[in-house]
This record gives sequence, structure tokens and C-alpha cells, in this order.
Amino acid sequence: MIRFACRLTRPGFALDAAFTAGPGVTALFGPSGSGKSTVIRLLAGLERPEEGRITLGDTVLLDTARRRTVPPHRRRIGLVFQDALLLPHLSVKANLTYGRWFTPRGERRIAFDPVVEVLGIGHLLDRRPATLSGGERQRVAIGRALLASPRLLLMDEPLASLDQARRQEILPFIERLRDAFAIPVVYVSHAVEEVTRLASHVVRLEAGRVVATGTPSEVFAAGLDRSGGDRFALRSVLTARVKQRLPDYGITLLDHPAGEIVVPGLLPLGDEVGVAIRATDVALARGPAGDLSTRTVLDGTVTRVEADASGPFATVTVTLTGGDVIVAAVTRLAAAALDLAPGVPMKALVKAGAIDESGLPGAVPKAQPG
Amino acid sequence: MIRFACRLTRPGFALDAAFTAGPGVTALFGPSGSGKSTVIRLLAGLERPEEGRITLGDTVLLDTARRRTVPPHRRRIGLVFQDALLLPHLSVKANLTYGRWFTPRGERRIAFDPVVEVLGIGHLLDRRPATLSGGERQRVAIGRALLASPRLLLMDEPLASLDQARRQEILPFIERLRDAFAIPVVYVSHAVEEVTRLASHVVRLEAGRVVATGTPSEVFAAGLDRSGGDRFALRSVLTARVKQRLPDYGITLLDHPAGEIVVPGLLPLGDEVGVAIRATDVALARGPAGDLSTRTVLDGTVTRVEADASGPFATVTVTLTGGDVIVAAVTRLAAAALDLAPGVPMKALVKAGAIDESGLPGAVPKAQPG
Amino acid sequence: MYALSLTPEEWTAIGLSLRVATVATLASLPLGILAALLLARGRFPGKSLVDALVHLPLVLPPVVTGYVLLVLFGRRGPIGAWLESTFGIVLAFRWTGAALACAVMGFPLMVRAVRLSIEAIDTRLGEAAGTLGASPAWVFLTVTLPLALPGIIAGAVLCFAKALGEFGATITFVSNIPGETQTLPSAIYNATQVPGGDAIAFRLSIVAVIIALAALVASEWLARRSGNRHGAPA
Amino acid sequence: MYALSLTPEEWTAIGLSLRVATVATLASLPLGILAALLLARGRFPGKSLVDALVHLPLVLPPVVTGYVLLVLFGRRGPIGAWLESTFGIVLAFRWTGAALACAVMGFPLMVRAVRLSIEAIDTRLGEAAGTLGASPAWVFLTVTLPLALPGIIAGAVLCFAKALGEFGATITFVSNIPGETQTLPSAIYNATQVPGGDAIAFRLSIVAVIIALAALVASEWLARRSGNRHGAPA
Amino acid sequence: QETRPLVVFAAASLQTALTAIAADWQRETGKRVTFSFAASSALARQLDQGAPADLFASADLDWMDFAEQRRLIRAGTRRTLLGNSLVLVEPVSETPVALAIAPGFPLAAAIGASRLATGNVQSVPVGRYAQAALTALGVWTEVAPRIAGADNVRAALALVARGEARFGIVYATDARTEPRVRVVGTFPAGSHPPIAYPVAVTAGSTHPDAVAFLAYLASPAAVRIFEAEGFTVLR
Ligand SMILES: Nc1ncnc2c1ncn2[C@@H]1O[C@H](COP(=O)(O)OP(=O)(O)OP(=O)(O)O)[C@@H](O)[C@H]1O
Ligand SMILES: Nc1ncnc2c1ncn2[C@@H]1O[C@H](COP(=O)(O)OP(=O)(O)OP(=O)(O)O)[C@@H](O)[C@H]1O
Ligand code: MOO
Ligand SMILES: [Mg+2]
Ligand SMILES: [Mg+2]
Repeated sequence: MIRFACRLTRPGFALDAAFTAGPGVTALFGPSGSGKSTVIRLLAGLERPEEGRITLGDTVLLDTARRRTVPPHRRRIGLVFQDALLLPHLSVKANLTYGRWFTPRGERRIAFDPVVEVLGIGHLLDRRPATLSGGERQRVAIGRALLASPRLLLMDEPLASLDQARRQEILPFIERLRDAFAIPVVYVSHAVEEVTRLASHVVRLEAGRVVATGTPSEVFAAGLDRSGGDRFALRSVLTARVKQRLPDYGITLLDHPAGEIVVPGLLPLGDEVGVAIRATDVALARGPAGDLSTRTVLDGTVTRVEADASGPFATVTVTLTGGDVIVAAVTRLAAAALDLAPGVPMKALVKAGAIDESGLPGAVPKAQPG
Repeated sequence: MIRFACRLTRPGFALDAAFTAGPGVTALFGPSGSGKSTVIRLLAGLERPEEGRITLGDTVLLDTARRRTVPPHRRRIGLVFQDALLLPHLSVKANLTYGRWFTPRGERRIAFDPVVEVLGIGHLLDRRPATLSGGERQRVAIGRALLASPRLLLMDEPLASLDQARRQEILPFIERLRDAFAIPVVYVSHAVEEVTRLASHVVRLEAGRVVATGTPSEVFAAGLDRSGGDRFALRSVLTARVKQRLPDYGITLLDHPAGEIVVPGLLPLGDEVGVAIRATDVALARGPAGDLSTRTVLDGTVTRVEADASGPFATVTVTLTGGDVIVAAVTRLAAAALDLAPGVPMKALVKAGAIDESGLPGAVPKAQPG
Repeated sequence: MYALSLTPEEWTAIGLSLRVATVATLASLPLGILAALLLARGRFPGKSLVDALVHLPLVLPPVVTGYVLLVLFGRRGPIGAWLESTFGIVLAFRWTGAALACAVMGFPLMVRAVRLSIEAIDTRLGEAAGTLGASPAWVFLTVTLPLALPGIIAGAVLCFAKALGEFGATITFVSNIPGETQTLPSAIYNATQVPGGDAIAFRLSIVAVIIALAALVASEWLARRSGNRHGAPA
Repeated sequence: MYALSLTPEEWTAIGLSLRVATVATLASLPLGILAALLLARGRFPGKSLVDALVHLPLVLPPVVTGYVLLVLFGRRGPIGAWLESTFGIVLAFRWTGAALACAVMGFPLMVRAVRLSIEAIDTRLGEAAGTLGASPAWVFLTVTLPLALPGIIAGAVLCFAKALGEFGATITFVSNIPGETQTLPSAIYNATQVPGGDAIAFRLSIVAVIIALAALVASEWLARRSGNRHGAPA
Repeated sequence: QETRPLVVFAAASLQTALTAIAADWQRETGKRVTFSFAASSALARQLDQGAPADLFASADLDWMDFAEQRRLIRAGTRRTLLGNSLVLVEPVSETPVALAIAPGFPLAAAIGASRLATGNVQSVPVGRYAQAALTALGVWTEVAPRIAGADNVRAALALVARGEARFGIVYATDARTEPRVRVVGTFPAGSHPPIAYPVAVTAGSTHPDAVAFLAYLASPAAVRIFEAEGFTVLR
């Protein structure tokens, strides 16, 4: 459990933010310059606030009122910097193992080989950082932070410079860390997909202030006005239980009170999972849907229609059987044609292809942390 | 017209790539470490190949056979580096105007104020680069390259560290450059959306070699096997003509032989536009579709079904009336249930919400280059 | 302070030393920066030799350096004669000669400092400037030079301080003519050569230290003003 | 070469000078690095004074420095007497004293070079190491020190070269005793004081230059080996 | 038996003569002598700080007085061994000047815009003697602005030898070693204080041969060497 509350002023910028973050991944989300990196630096102890208190579990990391502060190297908080910051005089290998020296032997929970394998940096071990490509550098930085076996991992846009395929490999690995080692992660990203896949908790910053906190679905399903006008950032998260695995087709059927949900990948039977669904991936059907490739059809009732007067879209909130809420972004034209209004029964259609399996907890990672 | 052909060897890495790029935006796409930045550096003249020839229009920039090379500062090629590389001793303003000194007066085609406004860096002008956030730095780097009014603009993952909202603002601006000033752009990005929105031409690199070139739809609609196994990277591009604008709803109807396409935003009447559609956003219907929020329903015939044996998905190619091709990623279960096979008549459903209007040429940008 | 009340000749020596040190520092800066650039970035045969040449005044006893200067730059020396006949510049027995001696003695210190700073500059910044249209000369002026400022300031301070203390080469080259070539260190040396001169030597040493301190404080201020280019958060 | 055939005394002086220069350089390195660190990163009152103190040997004529050393570290001097009674270390009129004199004279050069290099290090690299668990002392050892290596090497070379040429302070402090305190520059000085000694002085100067050249080449090699940390493409 | 060599601190200008004499002494007695040649000022101060010297040979009386006042030399051992004379020299490259050293002689005019090199008149003995001589001859005020003061005789000599200075005032001993200078004339002995090189056994010396070597410096063999160098040996 992280409790963060800090005030810090810079010419032209003031941070005044407080939030708590539980176990799992907490996403820091917000526009460029909103103070995300500053919060990360405060957590790591690299910045001193004018006033503030930060606790991690039972440990008070900072308490300006009592003039207490734990120096960065005693916090055992890993940090993946926005710009890698590899030690230029050390080989990649030495960079990776640097933190191990300082990790008490008993707490070296993360093994070298699997990390190197997942990050795909085995062939770079003898190189100097200056000869790495941008993405290679960032992968080494991630490995370096992991291999110090931190108690909390801070990641500042770690995957921004990586290709989709590599991201898809690293994301489940971060989840493994979160789950298998119970290392909490604070994660800065501009990619809504990443955030919804990883995070159980989102803190949205704007101009140094916390403007929203909550689960990804609470924050991202909050309507176009609250999502910064970006319909691609709107998400809902449905909670469902694994009912049946179809290994032949590589998919899993989930049981949800409003209907069956088809997701790619094979999840452990009986598990309860949260499925993140982008509002732009949800279609609505008033009557029967027809003979569609879309298999997931959920029953519910429209509870809210927010039309963005100036834009082409409306955000339609459908409360599903069982109480879960799903948000759809549809054109205002479609909203009018379907007569969408609160109280109208409605089917929500979700393409399995649009659900990202790497966001699902049981997804099989390519390698396992040691 | 850029003609590029270079060979360059480094310990553990060899680049041997040739491609041509026309006007407009050419995307360099490929996994981390595949040589994208190296190609960019070769184009800018910052790296000398062992053997190679590069021409830009009529100008020979490099010809190792004839021992000719134009030094970087005479190439008038702008470069946005992967890691900003702002001049640390100069203010943001001085960084932005640095290139102007060296631009012949008559060729200063890009005005200061609109660039600063679009990039949202007006409040930073007096600051030093060291005090900027990661995204702020990158925006200044973009502005700096633009304001030198280059003949060719190279951008190495320029938007990776920016939030979605900012991206949406900058992307149309880059298009304006491309269109209004006819500045060709070579663009490195891992974001397929960006690439399909911007690029008329994609060069896909792998391990230093060109593995595919063509239009985004050719490269990204090439099937799961050729797209690196990433179904989110699959795109199709349909060509349609603007038929009707519905200002009340903020949408435009396009005329396509296979049916009407609904896209967000108001496009100029009569224009022919290319609409990029992700394979994961296409649903298929065998019979009539029900009363759906999805308005775009296109008629066609299945011409190909590629099942990814190990994964959950199949790539279904539907040839639409009129000859355009659209690719859909559906679960293999759905493919089986719908009896998908070459020759089967099929309807393709595309949600308007999933079409990114910033990829459409007529989209109204927030500011205009001067 | 009574103890520091100085005689007119001492004031003259102080004024002269300030002039000599300032001229030596400023005049050797351009060449020093050039040499540093060459050694830091250049690749040419005989680089080690140039490097050794630059270090020579450090390695040789000052008396030897002074003698070499005398042989080369005296009125009868090849360079000295040429300078006199061509430009009418006379160095022998002039304060300008003292400045030359100090510049030569301070040169290795200056070059090293500037060179270190140049070597610490990320060459990719120059590349970035190049893509914006700056020719190598402009890159040097607008990127390398300002970023090497810490080294240039440090080099200038070292050269200035050395010039305040340099005595062996100076007296050998231009001898000790009050009002013309008798600098502060020569005056101090003179005082040490007579029994009972310690008090005078001490007093003049204090003056030298005060001047050096002022130069140091000024340089630190300059360095700070020129901007902290590292270590800021982001 | 016949011209360079040296007398046994000259060989002794060369050997002694090598020993003195090496010991002076190595022994002053730790203190020099510490002082550089303090001046580069420290914030404390009186920093300017420490800075001035470090520069003192540069500013004062070497004779004065030598005399101050003689007064402080001589057998009758407060520090000299204490060193002798406590540790049995005698500096006066020993080669160790010559090493001390050279170390003191080279100190400002060393400190400046190291300081410049330390100041050029991005402090965020130290922060990165800190988040990996390295305490400030470890950061110093594993980050600051290796990254300051170019400056440390440069500082050591300057100190070594200076020690090869230092004469004023040495001869004033420990005199000019063959086999004990007669270093190469003292021998050169002696040669200049006898009629027809120019040839000897020249010969010995060549030796000094050759040694310095070897040291320079070695240092450049070392610097290159320690890795180019800038300017690589990516 | 004492095997430690005898240590002699001597003014640099005595280097050639003393080295030759010590070689003879070693040949005769098998005993070694070590010298430290430096400026008299430095050596005197070093004695004051407990330098391990057995003999001190100064190039002027002042620093020997300094040593004596501080009881750095053994009482009764001090003796003024050598004398020297002061000469006016010019480079051989110049046409010989016709100048007779006499009261009021036109030295300043002969120097013209050039310089007269000698030791520094405030601190270097040869300079002080030169000032005294020129004052006694009544030409000091005219000549003073043209004086270039070197920090030792050999540096002054070098200025003349290289033709940088039109004239120089140096010791006779130095003038005869430099082929590139010509002696214009010798200053009358009475025009300046006697040029003297005093020697003494140091107070701290325990070396049994100190006194013997001091005596040897006055031996006929030593005298021959001194005189060959141009010194006048005082008895
Ligand atoms: N030394 C400073 N002086 C003034 N403002 C500063 C300084 N350092 C940082 N800032 C400002 O603080 C704000 C927050 O910076 P921070 O790096 O936390 O942003 P961020 O949310 O991480 O942005 P990005 O997504 O672009 O990385 C920025 O507007 C930045 O310009
Ligand atoms: N000096 C060098 N020595 C050896 N290999 C090098 C050197 N410089 C670059 N490389 C390698 O060249 C390859 C291409 O690098 P480049 O920077 O062009 O990749 P990229 O496609 O831009 O990757 P990214 O998306 O991660 O930025 C990388 O594998 C890199 O490790
Ligand atoms: O270089 Mo010195 O040591 O000033 O005489
Ligand atoms: Mg940031
Ligand atoms: Mg790259």
C-alpha cells in the first residue's frame, strides 16, 4: 500500500497531489507536463517536496513534518527512467547486474536468464550502452530495474519506444512480477491499452493535480468529457468467470450474467477475470444481432446517453444484466437512428479480436521470472 | 523522390537496404534494433555507409562509387531524433530558431507562431531544455526541425512520448506539412495507427533488410504471417468518394461501390479519400445484419481465409464489390461457425467510431502552418 | 592594513603583473582552444607529438623554457627578428615578452582544461546542429564553444593563476626591469634573495593570493551564470 | 646515440625523478580526487577559500612555495617535527620531500582536471545508481570515479609532467643533493650554471621530454581503453 | 670510521671549481664529497631548518652573516676563501667598443637603446656589486634605466652572449668561460665592496673530515684550480 501526498513548486509548475495505491499496478496517466515523472521521482526519493508524506506498506519513506526521509538507495524502489539512463561506462551485462550487488542475498527473487530472454537482450550483453538502439536501451533499463528485485517498481513510459510485438511480450512479464512476486508497480504511460491491461488502479494527473482516481473502468468509462475528449481512451472493465476453454480454437468462454464473453487465449478454469473493452470496440444492437462473426452479445439497458455536441460521437452507457456497466462510442447519427435513450433495452456486441489477451491475467507468458 | 540504397556493417549488425520513397509520408517500420534509426542517420548524412547511393529529387546526396557526399548541413534535411538532443545551453526559443539562421531567407516557409501553438510549447520558450518533461522536450525537437524549413523531414519516433490528445493534434499538422508544403517525410514509428494515418508508403525493416514495401494496406493487410503475428497491425485501406456531409451529426458519408461508409468529421465534397481500417475493427455478417449501431455495411465475397494454426484468430480477406479488399480478424471459432471459405458472399461491418478521423486528409487541423 | 602598505614600486609590479597575466590569458585563449579542439577531435599523424609539444613548458624546468624563448624570440632569435622586422613587435625586455613567457607556461594547463571539456561534449549535439544547417565552423561556434565554457573558464583561470606565479621563464627571457618586466613574482623572488626580505615577500604573496582569489570567485560566478547544463530533473 | 650517452649521476637523477614524479602523482591522487569532488559537488561555506588554497602553489612563485614547505615540513617545522616523532617520516632533504614538493606543485593541475570531469557527469546517472541500491559512497566508486576517468588521467599526466619539470620549490625545500634530492630538473639547472653546460642541459631536457612523451602516450592509450562514452551513434 | 660522504652546500657559481677539487681530494684520500649547488639564499635558509650539511660555501657575505647570526656555523671556522673581480663584457658579434672604465665614462651612451645585463641589483650579488661600482664611477643614474637584472650571473651572461644586451657586468670568472663575449674592461677593485666567497663548517656537522676538507680548499692543488677558473684566492 502506497500513500502519497506531496506539494512541490517550480517556476511555472506546481504539484499538489495525493493518492493511495494498493498492490498490483497503479497507472499514472495524464498529458505531457502534468507531473507524472515528478511524482515518480518523489516516490524514488530523487526529489524533495516542500511538504509531503510518502509511505510504502509500514515504512515511512518521507515525512516532512517529522523531518524524516529515507534516502533513495535504502528505499529499494526500482525505477525505469523515461530516458533509460544506462551507465555509459559499463557493459550491458554490468548494467543489468549492477543492482544485484546491493540487494541482500535472500531478496534476490528475480533470476537473470529469464529476464534477459523476455527482453530479448541476450545478444547485447557485451555491448556498451552507446551502441544500442533506442528500444534496446529501454529494454536494458527495464531489466536493470527488475534485477534489483525491488519492493516497488516505478516505470516511466517504459514501452514507449518498443514495437507492438515486443510490448506484447513484456507486458505479461510485468504482470507476472506483479502477481508472482507481489511487487507493486507504478506505471506511467500514454497508451490507454497498456494502462487498462495492466493497471488495477489509475491516477489521472492534470497540471500537477489529481483529477481522477479509480479503477481503469471508472476513470476511462467516465464519459468523453472526463476522458479528455478522446473516445479511444474510453474503457469499460467487465468481471466474468472462466467457464470453458476451447483449446482447439485457442479461446476461452467467460460466464457473465449478461451473456457469454469470448476472449482469445486459454485462461485457468474458474478464475475471475476483468476484461477491458474499448468503447470504440462496442457495437449496439436493438433487436437480434443477425448472423455475425461477433460472438459476444450482452444484454442490458441503456442508462445514459452523453452526446458530445460538437463532435460526431455519443457515449452510451449500458447497464448490463448483473450490474456491470459497459460504454459504447457510437455516432450521434446511429444513436438517433436506434432511438437510444435511458431505459431502452439494448444488446452490446464485442468482437473477440478487439480484446487484448495480454491484458488477461492468465495469459501464458513467453518466459517466467525466476 | 528519395532513392536509398546502402550497405553498412557493424559488429553483430549489418544493414543492407534499398528502397525508394515518393512524396508524402514514408513510414519506416520494424522491430527494435532492425536499423530504422541507422537508415535515418544515413539519410541525414550522419553515418557513412561502406557502399551506397542516396538521391533526393535531382540531388545526389551520396554516391560512394563516385566518392561524392553532401555534408549534413548542406542537405537541408530536418531530423527529429529519437532522444530529442536539444542544445542544452540554449533556451527553448533559441533551440527552435536555431535552424532559421541557416535557412536562406526565401525558403523560410514555416512560421514560428503556428508551430509553437500546435505543439503547445508557448509557455516554455524561456526555459532551458534540462527543465522540460520528456514530452515537452520531444515537442520542442519537432518544432526545431520544422522551423528550419527542410526539404525532407526525418522523424524518429517523434510522438512516442506524447499523450493521445497531443498526438491527435500534431498528426494533422504533420499532414499539413506534407500536403501544403509538399515536404516529404520519412517517419519511424511503432504505432501502426500513426503509420496508416500518415504514410502513403511503408518500408518494413527486419534485421537490417527491407522485408516489405508498399502502401500501408499492402504491407499491413498482408496477412498475419507477414505482419509479424500482430493482428492489431493489420489494416486495409478503402478508396471512396465524399458523397454527403451531415454537419448536424459531424459525420461524412462516403460512396464506395460496396456500400456507404460513415466516417467522423466533415470532409470536402467530391474528394477521393483513403480510409484505413484495422482488421480487428471489422465484423463479418453472413446474412442481413440486425438493427445495429454500426452503419457501414459493405458487400463482398470471401477470397481467402488464413487461419493462424496456433493462435485464436483467422485473417479473412473479403473482396468488396468494386475490387477493394478488406481484411477482418475473427476468431477461428467464428470462422467455423459462419462457414467462412473462399467464394462465400459476406458483409463487412465497420464501426464509424473505430475510424480515426485524423487519418483522413480533410480533417480540420487545430492550427495551420504559416 | 598597515602591514600591506605597499611601496610605489610594488604597486607598479602589481599593476604590471595584472596586465601581463590578463594579456597572457586572453591572447593564448584562441590558440589554446584551437589546440584543444585539435587534440580532442582531430585525427592526424603526429598527434602525440603536438600533444608533447603543448606539454613541453610543464616538463622543462622554467629556466630552460625561458632560455628557449630567449633563443627563439629574442631580437636576434629567428622568430623575434622576424616579428620585429615585419610587425615591429619587440618582445625582448618588454612586458609583452613577460606576457609571452606566462602564456607559454600556462598553455599546457589551458589546453588540457579546454580539451577535457570538449571531450565531454556529446558529439551528437553537433550532429543535431548540423542537420539544422550549421556548418562545422558554426557548430564549433554555437555548440562546442559554449558547451566547453566550463573548461575554457577553468583553463583561463589556471593560466591566469600560473601567470601570477610564473617567474623562472619570465626572468630568464626578459630579465627583471622594474616598471617593464618586473612582475609580482619577480619582486617576491627578489625579496627572498636578501636576508630579512621575508616580510616583504610575505606581503607581496598575500597580494598575489588576493588577486588570484578574486579571479577565482569571478570565474566561479561566470561559470554559474553560464548555466547549469546537467543534473536538472526531468 | 652518442649525444645522449649519460653519466652515472645523470642516470641517478633520471631514476630519482621518475620515482619522485610517480610517487608524487600516485600519492596526491586520492586527495586530489577528494578535493575535486568537494569543489565540484560540495556546498559549504568557505568553498572559495578551499579553492584558493588549492590554487596557491600555482599563484605563488615556486621559491615561496618551497620556502613555506621548508618552514612547515622541515625537521624543525611544526608538521615535519610531528611527522618524524609520530611516524618516523622524514621529508626534509629526502627524496620523499622532493615528492611532496612536486605533489604540492602539481596539485592544482590535478584537482582542476578531475573537477572538470566530475562536473561534466550527468548527476542523473548517480540517481539511477541510487535507485538500484548504491549508497552515495558506492555511487562515487562505481559511477563518478570511472566516469571521471578522463579527468583523472589528465590530472595525473599533468601532475607527472609538472613533477618532471618542477625545480624551484624542490630545490628550495630539499636542496639539490645528488642521489637523494637531485632530480632531473635540478640537474638541468646545475648544467645551466656551469660554462658549456648547455649541451648537458639540452641532453637532459631531451630525456625529460622523452619520459613525458611516454607518459602521454600511455595516458592516451589508457583513456582510449577506458572506453569512449560519447558520440556513438544510436 | 665515517663512511657517509661529506656534504657541502655551495653557491652554484662555485660548481666547476669545487667539483674538480673534490675529485682530487677523493683521489688523494679516498673520501667522497657530495655537493648541493643552489642559490646561497636557499642554502642558508635550509641550514636554518636543520639541513644535513657539513660545509657551507656562500657566494656573498650577507648570507654567511645570516648563518653566523643564527649560529648555523661552527664558531671560528668561517674564512673568506676567494675573491673575484667585476668586468664589463660585450658580445663578440658587436664591433668592439672603445670604452675605458673610469669615473664618468660614457657607458649610458654606449648602451643606447639596448640594455646592460647583470644580476638583479636588489637581490643578486653581482648586481649589487655592479650598482656599487657604477655609483662609485658616477654613472649609475644614467645607466640605471637600462639595467636588465637577471636572477643569476649565468643568465646575465647568456643575454650578452646572445647579443640581446649590448653590455653586461659579470664576474671575471664567468666572462672567461663564455667565448661569445669579450671583456671590455675590469672595474677597479676599489669601486665596489670586495667580492668574497666565505666558507665555514656548519654548527650541526659531526663529520670528522669537515675541517680537513675546509683546509684542503686552501691547499696548493685547490688554489691552482680556483685560479685557473679566474678566482683570486685570498690568504
Ligand atoms: N526545473 C524546472 N523548472 C521549471 N519547471 C520544471 C522544472 N522541472 C520540471 N518542470 C516542469 O514540471 C512539469 C512536470 O514535469 P514532469 O516531468 O513531471 O511531466 P510529465 O508528466 O512526466 O510529462 P511527460 O509526459 O512529458 O514526460 C513540466 O511542465 C515541466 O516543464
Ligand atoms: N556501434 C555499434 N556497434 C554494434 N552495433 C551497433 C552499433 N550501433 C548500433 N548498433 C546496432 O545496430 C542495430 C540497429 O540500430 P538502430 O538504432 O538503427 O535500430 P532501430 O531500428 O532504430 O531500433 P529502435 O526501434 O530500438 O530504436 C541495433 O541492433 C544496434 O544494436
Ligand atoms: O613551473 Mo615553476 O615550477 O613555476 O618554477
Ligand atoms: Mg515524464
Ligand atoms: Mg531507433
